[in-house]
Amino acid sequence: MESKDSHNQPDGGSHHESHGTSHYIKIWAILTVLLGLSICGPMVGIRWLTLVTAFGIAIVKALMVAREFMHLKIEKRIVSYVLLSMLILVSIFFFGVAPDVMKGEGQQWVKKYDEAAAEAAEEAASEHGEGGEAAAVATNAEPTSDSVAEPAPAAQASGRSKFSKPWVATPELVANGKQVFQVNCQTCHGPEGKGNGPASTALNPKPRNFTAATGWKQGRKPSQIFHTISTGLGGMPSFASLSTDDRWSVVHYVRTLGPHAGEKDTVADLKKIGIDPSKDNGGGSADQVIPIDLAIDRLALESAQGDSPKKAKK
Amino acid sequence: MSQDHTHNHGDHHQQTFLEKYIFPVDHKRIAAQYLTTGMFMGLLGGFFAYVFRSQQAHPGHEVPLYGLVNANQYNALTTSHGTLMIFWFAMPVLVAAFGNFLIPLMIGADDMVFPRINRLSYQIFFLSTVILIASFFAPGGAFGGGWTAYPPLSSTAQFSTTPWGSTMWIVAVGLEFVAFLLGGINFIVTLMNARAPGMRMYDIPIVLWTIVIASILFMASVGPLLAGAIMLIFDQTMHIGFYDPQKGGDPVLWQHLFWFFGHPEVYVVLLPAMGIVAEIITVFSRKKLFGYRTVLFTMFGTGVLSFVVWAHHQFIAGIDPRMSNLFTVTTILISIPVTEMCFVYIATLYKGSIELTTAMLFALSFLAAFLMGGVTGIFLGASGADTYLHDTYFVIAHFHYTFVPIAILAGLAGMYFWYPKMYGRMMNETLGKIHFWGTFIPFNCIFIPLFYTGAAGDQRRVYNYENFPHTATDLHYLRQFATASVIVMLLFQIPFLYNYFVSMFKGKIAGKNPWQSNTLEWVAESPPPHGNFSEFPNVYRPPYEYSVPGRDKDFWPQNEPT
Amino acid sequence: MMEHVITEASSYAAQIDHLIDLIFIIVGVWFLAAEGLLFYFIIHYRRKKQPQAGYVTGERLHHTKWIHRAHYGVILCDVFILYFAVLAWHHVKQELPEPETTIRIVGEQWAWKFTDPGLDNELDTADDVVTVDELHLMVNTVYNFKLEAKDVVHSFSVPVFRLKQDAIPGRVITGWFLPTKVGEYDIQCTQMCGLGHGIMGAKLIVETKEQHRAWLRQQHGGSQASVPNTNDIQNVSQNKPNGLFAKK
Amino acid sequence: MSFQRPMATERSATGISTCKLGVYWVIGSEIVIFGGLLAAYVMFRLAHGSWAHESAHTNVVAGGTNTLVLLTSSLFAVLAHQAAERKDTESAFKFLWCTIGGALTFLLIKSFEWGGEIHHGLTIHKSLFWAFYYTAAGIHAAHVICGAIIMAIIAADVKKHKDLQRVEAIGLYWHFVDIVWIFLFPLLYIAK
Repeated sequence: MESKDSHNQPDGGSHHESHGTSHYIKIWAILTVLLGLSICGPMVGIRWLTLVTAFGIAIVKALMVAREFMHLKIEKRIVSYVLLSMLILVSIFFFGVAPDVMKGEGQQWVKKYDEAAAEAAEEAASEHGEGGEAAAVATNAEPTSDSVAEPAPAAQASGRSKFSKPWVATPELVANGKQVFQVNCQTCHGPEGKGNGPASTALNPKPRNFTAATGWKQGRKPSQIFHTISTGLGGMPSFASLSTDDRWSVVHYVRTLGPHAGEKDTVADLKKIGIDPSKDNGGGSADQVIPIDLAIDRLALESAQGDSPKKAKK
Repeated sequence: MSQDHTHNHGDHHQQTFLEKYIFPVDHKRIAAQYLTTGMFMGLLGGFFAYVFRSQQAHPGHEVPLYGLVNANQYNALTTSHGTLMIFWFAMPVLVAAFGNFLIPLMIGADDMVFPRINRLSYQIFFLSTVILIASFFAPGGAFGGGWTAYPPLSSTAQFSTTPWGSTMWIVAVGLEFVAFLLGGINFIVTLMNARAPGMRMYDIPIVLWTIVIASILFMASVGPLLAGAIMLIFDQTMHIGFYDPQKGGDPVLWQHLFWFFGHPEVYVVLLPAMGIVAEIITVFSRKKLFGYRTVLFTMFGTGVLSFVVWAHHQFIAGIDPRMSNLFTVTTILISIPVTEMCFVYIATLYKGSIELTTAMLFALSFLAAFLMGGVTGIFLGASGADTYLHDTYFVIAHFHYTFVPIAILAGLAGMYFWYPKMYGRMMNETLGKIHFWGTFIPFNCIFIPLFYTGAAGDQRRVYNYENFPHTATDLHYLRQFATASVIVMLLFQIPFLYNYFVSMFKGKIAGKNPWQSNTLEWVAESPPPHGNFSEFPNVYRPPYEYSVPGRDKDFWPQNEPT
Repeated sequence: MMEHVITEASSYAAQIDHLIDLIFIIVGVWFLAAEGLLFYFIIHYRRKKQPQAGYVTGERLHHTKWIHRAHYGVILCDVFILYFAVLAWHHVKQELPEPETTIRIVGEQWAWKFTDPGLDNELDTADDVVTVDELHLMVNTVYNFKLEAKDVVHSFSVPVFRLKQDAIPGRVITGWFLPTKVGEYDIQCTQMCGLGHGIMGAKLIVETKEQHRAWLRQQHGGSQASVPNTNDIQNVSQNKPNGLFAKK
Repeated sequence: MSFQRPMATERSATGISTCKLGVYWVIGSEIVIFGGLLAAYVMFRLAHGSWAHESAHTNVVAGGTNTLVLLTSSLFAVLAHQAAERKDTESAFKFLWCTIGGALTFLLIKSFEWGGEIHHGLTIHKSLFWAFYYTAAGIHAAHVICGAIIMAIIAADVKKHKDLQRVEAIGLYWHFVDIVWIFLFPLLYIAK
């Protein structure tokens, strides 16, 4: 900050008289030529030359505009210092962050979805027409959980299911359901599904007790439970993020926890949740290989609906 | 940019109520608006603290005045407590309120240079306040992802279960940033350009320096986060995936964007507090500030250093371990300027004649408590120790030992000190002393136990420790003790509020310069009229010329000709 | 001192504790000195005893030299602390010892999933044992862990090990520990991870090699659910809508 | 409500007029905002080789024309400033409107450009490159719009021979917007 104190408003920069209109037009012409160069640069097709013409010229142009048009070259120096220090800060930020964000791996860490992997997946996908299939193949080929970009979910969540009729209980589904339950449900609903999981202490309303036959707000038929899991209910968020199979697995596992065997689905019940039991995969899979955006919108919608009834502070 | 209309300086005194109180351009009114909003939000944040502390002390029990706290609400409350206290309490009170009130008065000007930008800044700030509070009533409840809002939790509704809350939170915070950018530009330009004749660099009171340096720090650090906030909003609303690894984004990017701002932010609030304390201890020990230039340069140094230490918040957050070594060095280095400041302040008391008014008590308690916050910072800045202490209650206690002194102790010190100038009347000293002891003692009772439970393994943001049977279970009585102290501390704010509002009308008339201080704001009437000074003062000397040998009076106002 | 506050159950716990103790002593001394001086001044120079204050600019050397001297002390202590801090950091986070066993730890809302390599001591083979919220370790065995997060950022924290490491979605972070004390401890999640963060704990059971082997066998005898076939691994790894777009 | 400009605004201890100093600080904060965004973009760009193919689909002609348009409008801005210093309000007014014209042309070209790209399915969802492409260019476009509006207001004042010093202020801001685009152009368009 200057310590001199002049109290008359500086007369709008009479020191600019040196520049006539012609001067500015000259600058403008030079800038235009430089622009032309920077556009033609890539046409030569030499990488380093492109970089020079692209960014070298950009810097030159920026400096010219700053010096000649913004008059920084005749402005008080402090202004240039301020703007410069801002630029320095940006570069500090860049070099502080690049080692984590720019690099694909570092000391004792590696990114799972780095460029190479993604391209590999792209290859695989483009070879087999069916994205889902290809992905599944890729994953089976390499079953480690840090495998490439886990394309399998794409297959699953877009309705392409391993099980032909997941809404029909099978031991396999129940076993799978148990594990999914352990991971996603028992923190609230408790290991035996009594609704007494560790989280339940602070939850209000309390989580459902699956061993009881009563109190099922949306019913306890498979389809109804499936609907509850998919859209959420009361304090429970939507679990639409789980694959259809996993959700059905949980349904069947939950039904083994209490006296619910009696409650069976009718065709109508299944139709209500968009499944046509006459077809394999509920007729879903074929038309459910849906465009990305549609799928994501739907998921967003589902989860939003699932959350909406949550109670906030009164 | 803000100016148009006429140039004539007519008298400033025909204003409608609306102009005077609702849409004022007068810097003192805007300061009052910021102060009131800030104090309200502070009390709200204190109430949140009471609620979630109670839930933690007695899990699952009804909390009086609130009711049952479930996990989601607990997260929302802790998150909002952090956000409120830093962005809606500390900054408005320390930077905006004191900045607006003091800068024009202390440099002998009649107002900010851009009064209407100033007004706009408060209006945006108010809007952000409304949005933040509204988010509590939005479907899904308020955002509960921690005040650092790490994605993907904050960027994906289905993970956070607060589709509206998280977006409203980031929008509110973004608007708040914009408000303080506008305010900051105003402060900086005002101090640079509108100084009274004769006021040179080293004649500016420290508190103005600190507020302006803070504004510069804020302006320089918040940019990347603003860009990041836009990206976060896009992630939330359009599922773009800037922070989603599966789409080529990177969650760690946000952590860097946030902390590149977040660490300088600490100094944005620390420096004004330091400045306020400097004013008060010089006045009440009748001493020249020990080494004005030293203080000034250490403050610049702290500001510069604070830009290269941010990743010490991320030592164990998945950044490259090699970077941690770099950042731990810079972090420990920052102890040098900070200790310098503390030493200088203590040295200022040397050979002083100390009068323990309420303001002085708060100012000194700031020093005492902040020392604690400073030294415990060394534990967390040292990467090796941080591997264990990170995200435990030790961290909580540490940064409360910095932020409570900054925002509450120094803030209150400033209010007690400038109250006569703000309202023309004195506050009641007895009530003030009660308030002081009732604030300072419980404050220590809250956080010293938490250092211990933290060291024993308590991690943050857990609403019920019954789920961690092996974690410091035998120390649960300490958690309860801390909670009890919170309640006591909150109760002792009642005498303050009583004192604050009653003294406006009943307090004894202050007169122009009750504390016999040097700086220019005491030249004006109290409270100063619109336009501040009857005739604008000139400055002849530095601000801290107390007890100069060979003078009958022990103070020497800046505007008094030699 | 730290070991009296909380048990040390890993090889490097002691080192970190000593670091913390060291810092505690150093800054403790400084803290007491500063506070002592502050209160001495407040009491000694109060208005009653000292009606007239002195005039000290603090620009002159014979005053500032005291602050300078204090600073040399501070810088010395800083260097001292830094040395040991970086030493501990390097030992805990930077150099990996040769592992006897490698486990996988996956954090997801709101549970920890641990994959023990099983009897053949190799991950991703048929006899891996997957457990949820329960980690069984052999005492005095050098472990490496591959830490992943499925949905949001979690933080794998074992207080008695003095170990804490965030799990970032999209990254595999490798770390190590060497349990030294048999017993049952807490595993915490120390990074805000949503609704269930407060209950995202897990049980850590450090047992002798024999007990561990017995436990593994019993797992194989036991429930089908905990034996993962590759499909199951796929299934539980489908927790994101974004999974849809892995391929584009 | 009536507003008297405070005396403080007239003071100038630094020798830089208050209103210019204000704009310089605004530019300072804008530098960090765009800086943070572009720094993030550059990191991702260097991390993802595939973005080179993506950026091959950008419309260099439109981008180049826009750069020329902005440069020209910058020229008009500085001419307006020069005229304002000569107290020649007529031509200052004229040049200001030429600048606004430049802004409008810029926005027109950009809307056509974006329309075409979105039509070809290159939406913001296509990939992270396009996300950055639309975000960065969008924020810049927002600045262009604000600039144009403010300039229109100032032009009106200039016509009334009022506050001529603000012509220079808005000019400074405009040159900054121009400079930002000078960097966006190679970053988004020509660096293949």
